[in-house]
Amino acid sequence: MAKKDNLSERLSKIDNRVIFLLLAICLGLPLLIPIGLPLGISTGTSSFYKYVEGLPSGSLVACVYEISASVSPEVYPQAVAVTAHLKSRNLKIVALGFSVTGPMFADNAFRDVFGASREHELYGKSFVNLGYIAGGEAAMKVFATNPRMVEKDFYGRDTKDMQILQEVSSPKDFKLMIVYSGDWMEPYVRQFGDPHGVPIASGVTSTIVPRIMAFYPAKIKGYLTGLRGAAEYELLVKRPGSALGGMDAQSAAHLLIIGLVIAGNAGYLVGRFRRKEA
Amino acid sequence: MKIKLPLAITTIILVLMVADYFVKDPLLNPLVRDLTKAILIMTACAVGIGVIRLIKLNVDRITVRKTNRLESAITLIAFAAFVIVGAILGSGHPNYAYMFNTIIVPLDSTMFALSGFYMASAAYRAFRARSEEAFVLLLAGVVVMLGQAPVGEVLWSATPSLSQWIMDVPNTAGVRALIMGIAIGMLSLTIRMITGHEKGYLASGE
Amino acid sequence: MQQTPCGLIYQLFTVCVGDDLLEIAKGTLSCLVLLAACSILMIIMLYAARKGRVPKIRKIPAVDAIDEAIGRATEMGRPVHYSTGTGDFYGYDAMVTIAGISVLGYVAKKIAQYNTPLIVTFMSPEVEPVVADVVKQAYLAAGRPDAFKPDMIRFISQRQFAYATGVIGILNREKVAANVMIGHFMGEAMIIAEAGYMAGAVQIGGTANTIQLPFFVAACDYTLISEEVYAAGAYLSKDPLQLGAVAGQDWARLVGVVLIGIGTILATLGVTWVADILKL
Amino acid sequence: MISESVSILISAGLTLMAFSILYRENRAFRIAEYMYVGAGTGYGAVLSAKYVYDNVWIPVTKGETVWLLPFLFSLPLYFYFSKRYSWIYRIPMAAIIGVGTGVIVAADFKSRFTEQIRMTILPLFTAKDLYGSFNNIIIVFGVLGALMFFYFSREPKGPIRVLTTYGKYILMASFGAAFGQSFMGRLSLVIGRFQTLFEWPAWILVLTAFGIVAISVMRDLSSKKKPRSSA
Repeated sequence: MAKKDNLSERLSKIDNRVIFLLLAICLGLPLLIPIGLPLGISTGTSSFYKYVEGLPSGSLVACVYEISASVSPEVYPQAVAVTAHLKSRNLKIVALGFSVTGPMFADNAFRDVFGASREHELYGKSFVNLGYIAGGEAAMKVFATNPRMVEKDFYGRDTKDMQILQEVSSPKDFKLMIVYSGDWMEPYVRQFGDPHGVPIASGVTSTIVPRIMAFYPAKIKGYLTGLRGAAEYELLVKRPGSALGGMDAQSAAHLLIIGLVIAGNAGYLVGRFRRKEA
Repeated sequence: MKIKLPLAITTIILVLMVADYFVKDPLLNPLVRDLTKAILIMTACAVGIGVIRLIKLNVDRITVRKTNRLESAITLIAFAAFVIVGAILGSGHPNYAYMFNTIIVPLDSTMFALSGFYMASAAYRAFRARSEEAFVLLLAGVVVMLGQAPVGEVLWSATPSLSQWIMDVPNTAGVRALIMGIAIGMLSLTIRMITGHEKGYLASGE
Repeated sequence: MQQTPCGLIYQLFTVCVGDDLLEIAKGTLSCLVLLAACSILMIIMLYAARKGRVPKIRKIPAVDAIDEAIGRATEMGRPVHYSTGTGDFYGYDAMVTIAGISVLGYVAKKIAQYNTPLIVTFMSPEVEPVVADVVKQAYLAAGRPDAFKPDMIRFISQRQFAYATGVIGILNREKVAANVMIGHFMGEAMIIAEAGYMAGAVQIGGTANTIQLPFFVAACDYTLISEEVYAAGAYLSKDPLQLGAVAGQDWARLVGVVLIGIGTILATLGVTWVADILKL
Repeated sequence: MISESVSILISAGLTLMAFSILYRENRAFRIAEYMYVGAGTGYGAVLSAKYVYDNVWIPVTKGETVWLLPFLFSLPLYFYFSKRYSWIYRIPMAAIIGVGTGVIVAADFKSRFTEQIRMTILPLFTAKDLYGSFNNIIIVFGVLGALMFFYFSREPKGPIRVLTTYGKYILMASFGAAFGQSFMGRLSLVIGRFQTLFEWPAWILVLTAFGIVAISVMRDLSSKKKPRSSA
């Protein structure tokens, strides 16, 4: 009897430092060893994945990188997972950006997935980084009429002789356009989706998603929501990475908190019940 | 004189500023715009007060009171390093950015990250069904917490939509009432300041 | 716009005041009218109090707890820490900071009587002269000007989290018995409050930042919720005129309640005038 | 490359020193704290000086000498350090407070009062949208109840009391919800810190720190020192 009382007392008075230690373990371990805790796949992610799966091998895909440092923690892991999927499906990737910092992240993503970017033997054949195209939406419009407008790629090489660009003559040659962004999607729908019928898929921060819903699924074929979308995509392409580790850590930490709250309440209620009885 | 003059200055400026918001006037609007900029310059100049106090406190600790001398020396060295390098190189120089990114940024984000740990322990204590109100707090807190996390949907598929409902409906109502209360409270404080009855911010004694 | 009731009201207004006399900025008319109405109500209550009609104000438990906390610190012979937060005198945080300083005046006076150690911290350097002055005057008013020490007032750093780090250090090293935080708080609210709990202090928190308020509710023993922060200074001063202005707050509140009530009833019947007028 | 490793090591060290407060106040945390305070204040001072340089000195060299005035007018603030004339600081301070509060009073009243009233005026019943009507009822009475909950000059009675009790629950629900909503974001910050700690040279420090913490925990337990955290 006395021992049980002791337990309820203990449950309702766990020392803060024990909580901190447990939380540190819950957050730290999954980062080192991703365990793959269950994760529901949301509709936006699964339709994105299915659309890419449905593309014939060897199709051209345009990847627009509008990533800046502030949105990169959420969006960059998406880009890595998607690029890995495109690579495994043997699709050809044309990366470009209408914002200054974007193409740098494209370069990073190529290094993460292919192991190298411009040094790679397939550079210019299976994938290319066209770099930054200045001019905002006006530039998009020009690019949409003439996708071969870019003469030098991100590394300053001539694009004329590149095999991959020989296959592009109009925006219709892109079987899919993927936009990674922390900003709105309307310009891409206006310049590529509506006039040329280019299917668009997007990877965005979680705050942008409500605005995308207006275009889904008619004009935007699929969307990834923040770090969570990245984790779901990593799960689908079976390539556990930083996002999945982060999600595992989040799940573990939340389960811990729920457990602690339940323990605290149980201890408290049992203690109160006993005190009333006595 | 010592109290009335500052009070009068505050009152006159306050009334001018409020009038500026409502009235389009070719004389008043630019005046208030310049005044606002001038005040920002003045507050930037006030940083010297903090600097003088910081140096005095730490020099005192080293020379007079002889407590925590090592720590105070560290403060002074770090302060001097940032001021001197900043003054010589300018605040935009890459080496200055390197110092900033190596010392200040990790501490900024670590201290902010501490709140993750502290939230866990605070939630453990606060989310306890001591009373009916506390139970409502617990319920809303746990549901929204789970609605955000990936594991919530796995435990119960309705969690995200329920959590969204709590955010959109009861939370909206609560926050809106709080915000309106703040507006009323601020107005009351302003009225007290304009009529000169709230002197707390100008030394309540006297 | 011309044919709606709002348009007519706006036209009427410009006719009365005259186009060339005053040009009211677009979209601020309804705000001006409400602001004027609420201000007049508050001023009436304020001067009614001067004529002897002192309103009764209900108890605010969190504010009453301040005395209790000071008492505890005195018994234990350990210091009271008072923070006016990370606000400065510009913009949204200015009013809350002033409200916090107003409460500080009372706390300092009380502490001066008991001879309990006091530590005051704040983030922005320009707040320092005001805070120091208020505390000094409080000690003077309590008849113990010699007990005021300049190092009670501690500037730590104007960088947000450096300030929070310094406060955590003070709470732990100086064995603070009571931690009162009234003012503008941002991301550091949770850190300071929980560190104060771990250091074993009784805590009273108050802020008007609705995002940070839940953290104070969770970690502090008592919390001043938004509006109570602004009323706290007047409540503690027991100055009838200030209490009158607080009672005036209730009239402004009723203006809001009545507008929402009437507007909602009309909107349910399909009439949206009230909302339209508020758009002016 | 060397500078990068040094940077990673220093920032990881500072991160660990700051995290050590979670166990208890100690010398490592104190060193990080004092360094942070000095560095943060120094950096802030440089930024303020730059602001003054950009907004006073540069316009003055271009002939707009009027911007010298705010600089001169801010000097009386420093009378605060004088014993005899310290009240002079109140004059520029009164101007600062007047502008600083005046700049928001009216705009704030519009966005926080007028606009909130307008947004709360919702139809309580629409036949087409019963779910929406239900939500509207909760919102409208929630706002009214929570507003009346703060009523200062009278204790609530009768039907008003029912309304304020409902308002109190709404407030509690909104506190709980806001708390729960920010939890995941704050955890992401911790994850971000952990990820930098697991980078190459940094994890050596992590292992060292583990050792130190383990030793001090064992020492604390063996000496049966009562944990300071128990309030």
